[in-house]
Amino acid sequence: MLEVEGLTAAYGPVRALDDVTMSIAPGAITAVLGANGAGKTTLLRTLSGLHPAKKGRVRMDGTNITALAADRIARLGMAHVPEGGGVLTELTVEENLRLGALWRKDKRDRAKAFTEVYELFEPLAQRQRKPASTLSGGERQMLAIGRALMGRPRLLLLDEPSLGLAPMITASIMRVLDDLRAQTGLTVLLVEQNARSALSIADRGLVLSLGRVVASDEAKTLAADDQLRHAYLGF
Amino acid sequence: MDRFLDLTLNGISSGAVYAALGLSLVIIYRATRVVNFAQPALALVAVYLAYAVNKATGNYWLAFAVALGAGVVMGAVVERVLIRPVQRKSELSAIIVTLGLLLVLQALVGMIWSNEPHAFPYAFDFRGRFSTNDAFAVGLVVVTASALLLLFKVTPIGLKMRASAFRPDVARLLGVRVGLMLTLGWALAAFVGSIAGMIATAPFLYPNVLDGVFVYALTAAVIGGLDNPIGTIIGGFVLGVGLSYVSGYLGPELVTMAALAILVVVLAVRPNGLFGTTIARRV
Amino acid sequence: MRRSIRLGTVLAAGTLVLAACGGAGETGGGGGGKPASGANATAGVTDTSVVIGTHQPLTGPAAPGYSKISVGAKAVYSYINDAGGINGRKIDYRVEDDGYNPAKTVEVVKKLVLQDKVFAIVGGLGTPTHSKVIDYLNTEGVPDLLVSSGALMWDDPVKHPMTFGFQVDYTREGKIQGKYIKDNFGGKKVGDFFQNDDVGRDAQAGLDQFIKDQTVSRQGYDTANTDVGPQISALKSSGAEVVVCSCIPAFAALMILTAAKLGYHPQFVISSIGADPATLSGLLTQFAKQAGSTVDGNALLNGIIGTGYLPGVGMADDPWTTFFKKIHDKYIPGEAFTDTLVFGMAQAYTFAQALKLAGRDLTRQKVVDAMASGQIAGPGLIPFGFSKDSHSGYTGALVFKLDGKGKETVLRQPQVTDRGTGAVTAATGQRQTPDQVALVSG
Amino acid sequence: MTNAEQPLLSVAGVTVRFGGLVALSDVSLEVAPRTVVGVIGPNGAGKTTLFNVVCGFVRPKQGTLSWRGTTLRNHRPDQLANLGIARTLQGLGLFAGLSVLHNVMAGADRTAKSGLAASVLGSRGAARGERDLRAKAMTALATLGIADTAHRYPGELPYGVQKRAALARALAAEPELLLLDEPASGLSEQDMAELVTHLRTLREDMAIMLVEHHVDLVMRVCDRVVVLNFGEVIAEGDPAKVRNDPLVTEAYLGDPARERDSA
Amino acid sequence: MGADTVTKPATRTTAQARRAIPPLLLHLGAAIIALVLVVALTLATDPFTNLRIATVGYYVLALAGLAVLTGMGGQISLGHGAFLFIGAYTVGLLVIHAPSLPIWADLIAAAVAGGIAGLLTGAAAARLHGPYLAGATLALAVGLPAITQRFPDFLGGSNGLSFTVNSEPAGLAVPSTRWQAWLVWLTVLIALVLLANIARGRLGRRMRSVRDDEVAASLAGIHVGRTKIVAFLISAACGGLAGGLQAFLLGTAAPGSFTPALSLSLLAALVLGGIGSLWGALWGALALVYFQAWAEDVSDALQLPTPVANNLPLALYGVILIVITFVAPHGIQGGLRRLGALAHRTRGGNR
Repeated sequence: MLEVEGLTAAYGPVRALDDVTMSIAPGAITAVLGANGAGKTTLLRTLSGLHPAKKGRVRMDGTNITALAADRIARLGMAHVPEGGGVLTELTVEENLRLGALWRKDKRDRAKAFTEVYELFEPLAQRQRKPASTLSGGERQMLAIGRALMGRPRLLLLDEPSLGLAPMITASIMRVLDDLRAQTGLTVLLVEQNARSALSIADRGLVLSLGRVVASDEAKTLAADDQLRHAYLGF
Repeated sequence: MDRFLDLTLNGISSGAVYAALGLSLVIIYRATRVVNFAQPALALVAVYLAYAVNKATGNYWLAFAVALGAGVVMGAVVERVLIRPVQRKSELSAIIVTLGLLLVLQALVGMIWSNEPHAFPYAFDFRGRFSTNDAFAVGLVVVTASALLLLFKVTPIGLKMRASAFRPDVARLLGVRVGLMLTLGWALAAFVGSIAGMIATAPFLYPNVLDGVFVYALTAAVIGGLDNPIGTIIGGFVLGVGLSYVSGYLGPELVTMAALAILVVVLAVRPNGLFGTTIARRV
Repeated sequence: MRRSIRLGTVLAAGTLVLAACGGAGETGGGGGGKPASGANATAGVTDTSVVIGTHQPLTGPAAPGYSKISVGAKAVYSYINDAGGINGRKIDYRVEDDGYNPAKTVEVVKKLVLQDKVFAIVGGLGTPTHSKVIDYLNTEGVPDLLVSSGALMWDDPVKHPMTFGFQVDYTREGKIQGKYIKDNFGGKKVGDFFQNDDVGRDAQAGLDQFIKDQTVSRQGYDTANTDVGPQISALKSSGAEVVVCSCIPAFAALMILTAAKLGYHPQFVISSIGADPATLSGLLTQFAKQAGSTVDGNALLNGIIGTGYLPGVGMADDPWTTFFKKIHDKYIPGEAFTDTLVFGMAQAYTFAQALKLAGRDLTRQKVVDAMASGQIAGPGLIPFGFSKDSHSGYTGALVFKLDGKGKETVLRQPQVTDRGTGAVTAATGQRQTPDQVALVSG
Repeated sequence: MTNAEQPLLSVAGVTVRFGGLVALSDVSLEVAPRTVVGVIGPNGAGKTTLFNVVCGFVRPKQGTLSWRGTTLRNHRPDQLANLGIARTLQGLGLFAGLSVLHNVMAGADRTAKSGLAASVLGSRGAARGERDLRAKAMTALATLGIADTAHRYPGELPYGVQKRAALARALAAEPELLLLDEPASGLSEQDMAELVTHLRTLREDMAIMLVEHHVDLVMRVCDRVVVLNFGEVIAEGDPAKVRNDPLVTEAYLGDPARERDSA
Repeated sequence: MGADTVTKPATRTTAQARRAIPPLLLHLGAAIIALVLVVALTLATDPFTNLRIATVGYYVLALAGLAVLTGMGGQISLGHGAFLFIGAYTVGLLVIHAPSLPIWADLIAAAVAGGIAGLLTGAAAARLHGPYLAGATLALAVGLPAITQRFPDFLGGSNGLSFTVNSEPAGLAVPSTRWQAWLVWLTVLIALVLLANIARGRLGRRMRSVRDDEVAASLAGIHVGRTKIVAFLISAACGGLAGGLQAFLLGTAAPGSFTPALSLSLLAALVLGGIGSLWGALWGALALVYFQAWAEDVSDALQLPTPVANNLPLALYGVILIVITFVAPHGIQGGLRRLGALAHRTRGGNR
């Protein structure tokens, strides 16, 4: 699905990603873990084309997407939900969702996508016309994910979906992801601070530290590795 | 009472111009966070083209169409060629580029058509307290503004433009070609600017004709809140009527000072304009 | 270390105090007053040429309306130079753009005097601008001839011996307008629409001598504000039947249009600076052709009364108009033939006359003496006031009526008066034709 | 409080709302001189808001703040800095247009002895004042081992070094209370170890309050730990006590029920 | 600077020695050298060039003031001309109504008047950001000069004031433009010494901190609002003094000289010169004075049709502004610095 080779990215002289190599199998959920500043967000931003890669290569389904613009990559089927969700608070819930599927031609399918998302995230259905600014944190996160799903992505990048959410809500979001993966074969790359909760639904985990991959393994193996958790995950 | 009515009507028609040009500034500001000082010059070029077409063909509406078309093209070209490369550098860079463009375009117009005034026609009969032409100007501005707001509000392209303006990065992630939307924003703005120029310029056309209008339009936009189109339109009309009263009751020499005073009072109470959104800084 | 800081401070302060020995506003020691004539008496003059300069608003807010004056002047100088020049000297005319910015005026005039070493400044334009250089030119002993402004201050031979006016001053013109109105529209309500600077104030002083009791409303306009709606509507509601306009062409046109807009049709009386029929009709007649409007621009001009002191383009039979038209057709056929062009041409021609009178053995004093000799008749309809004791330009005006086709009919023959409370009388003396003046054999 | 000494800072019953969102709810805590207090909690728990309240960027809806027993009202950030509270920012907040040295000198500004007028006149006193500030700044930089970067600009330096420069700037203000917002984020293992050493030295001279994700670091250096979740203090005490609090584990590790599910 | 440095032990490096010198002495030394250069230059050139040199002088001061506000303080002002207006009228009115005051007192009054106006503007503007500040200051530039129309008797209406300033000491026999150039530059250099002290000292650092990060600055104990107001005050005082010098030099104060176009061209010239340093003000002032003259000469020489010739200088200036923004975003001074760094590096490489 996604192959990353020697990816390096920097902010000015500060190297944020250092020679990252990884691959993601279709239909898998991969958790990206690491302390604040480890480069998790930069990894997602570089993959989705928001941040330029300095070196290295990214392929999605065999297509080299390294130098493509973010909107092109999005239209190729990669959806990136940025940290905090990136909900446009000036727009209504429905407008936000509409925005997620605007590039898709098939109108009927778009209508279907609306129904599906509203089914998936019930609270959104009740507030279609409300400005997104009136939503609670959890609802915003739902909206952000729902909006990403409107484009029927093949690969979903999620940046800290649990940020500021109660564990219950986080859990329900995780459950939705798990179901989606099972139903549609959606591939997910999940950045999480909350390591244990992420590893609990992930198939694989990837640990970043100072922009480098320091561990990559089955989720269960990682979860069991106390030393690793201690060193990189802070608990 | 009669006089009051006269002044009010007079103010409404000048307010329409401030509102339209102010709106064009706001569209650009919203899209690219640049105050476009070249906006009056773009409108000026469009109007001079209309002047030339009208003179050659005698067809006012063809001239009008040419002005609008020229506006769209110029807006798009300026965004692509001049603004995009410097926009990220600094706030000042973009300001200086638009100032430079203002000088170049005004000079260019003077070179081609000389600095002498030319008669420039009204669209309709201008006679009457609130003439057909006044009604046309005010109506055109209101219709254009409504159409624009509708465009922003309900059409997919408007949705994309709004998204690109509010959160360009997020818009990109949702497959929106943000660059294209910004260009489109400039083109639309210059389109509205051309409309403002067409109604502001008559009866006389000369290179500095829009300078004063621009200052009031910017004032209107600042009063209304630079990222709020509706606020700006309200600001434009309020300013037009207010300044008309000042000119009529207190004297025309006080108009510029009155504009300053209004601005100071508004900004003292609301630093982001009457209808502007306060962006809280994250610590 | 501390001592050296103090030393530095003391030094700086000392130098400043040195600069401070006199009050800044007191004229003394090095200050103005004494003309430096003699030293530079023939600056800018060679055997074959004479360099003169002027400052004009070629760009900026005042350019519309004025940027063509120097074009007309240039055409006349070309005509003269092609005919061999004056007393064997060709005239090298340097035009500097001051953008109507007084600070810039000072700079460009000093450039003309110090760097280009002009012999004289001719036709410097504008009251706010030229008033800033008049002292300098007189101190330096540079002839400052035919200032393009109707302000009163150019006529002060004692304080400003090198300066001569050109236009009829606003007060004289106001008196002539006032008298005409009193004689012909006695008892009618008069409104006054004026530029809110010395143009308006000086004119009012003249008007008030005759029609103060008739005046019902005074509305000033500001050149920075082209929206004159509030002012015209005030005149309308005051019931004024006659409106005097002491204004420049653009605002005369705005006034006419705005009045038409409001359905207000008083008798307009426009002073010479604004009553340029060619410019006005150039601005107004276009309205005949435009979409949506049935207004005939010519009709708007019809019946407007103006005052003037130069043969206008509307007086096609005038020998001077014919003469200038010939020069126009030869040298600047691309330009519209307007009173603005004629203004520049007449001014240039008048200067050339003074130059010729000054003789082959040219000095600055000689040209000043020639100006004051009383022998300059010029193309104007009115005699100049130039003499030893007066440096005022045209001393009066005639009153004419526009017929809307760009033609002027004289309503009252040339009148002259003074700038005080003297009577308005008919002008006397014979006006010369171009052939009689025969400046050059062209 | 067992500590007999008067607390430097006390926060009592502070509540903050942003629109409908409750960011802090009835939070109380105290910081005694020369102690290290750690504030932990999941992302969005209100830690930074707490700091913002202390610094005066956010005005609480309810509750009071006192410094050495004096209640503070309507205080501005700069006033607090002048009382002796220094703070680092989560996102560095270095002045990009100033060299590292001048960044730190700006931090020391409040300690300057010469007046601003003197600096305009460029007098000898101003020169001496600048020299003092420079010396202070250099000391702060040297303490953190980055004196060699004094004349570089922040943008040219690695993240870890910038982080130290920001800390040096806070130290140069000679604070009595140092607020550190995520001091360990983005630091390498080695950097972090050094940070622990620095913090231990610093607490000899001042009180420290830190917000940190890296719980392990918090446990290593703090005397007391306050745990926030959803704007509320859910646990407080010495590190050992907090570590074993089930509420804390839940907050950090998510729903224990889910935990069991996946295990 | 001599006496003091000589007594220092010879082992100290020059850098260390320089650091020990109080800023005043250092800047005063530089100013004295600059003044000597200016005097030499005026002696070597004709009276009109002397006038141009003096003109450059007051523009340098105006731009330096703007550099403090916009470059150092990060506040964009499109209304700096308003402060020049105030300064020019202060000098004009004092020369006319208080003729016995010496010129230096008039100039101090101009600076004070400008400063007070700046204080008020700054207090009103401290809460405004970016384009709102730009809009408000532009309105100031448009609105303030209109006050002359309201008080035509006192302020001369649109004609403004004209006056002759007497400043030359009785015994001094130099051409007046030369004397004027000296006095202008002496004043400018004194002001620049103070500005350089500010730029190098605590106050400058405070302003830059506020410019770069208001939050971090307030955490360092710096009062953000007050610092912004002080920046406005200093900047406006310089503007007032520059306007006063213009009035002194040209003997005029008229609203037509202080149009918004002036304010905009000041900002443009500063960006052209390089906004970050006081040197930028010098390059900007030179560009402002000499570029236009050059462009006019070019258009005269080209024998173009009148409308083209009239407008060519404006067009060229506009093109230069755009080109500079593209190729040298940090202005001339930034470009020079980059060249200097490059030369340094090449030299280092050769060694």
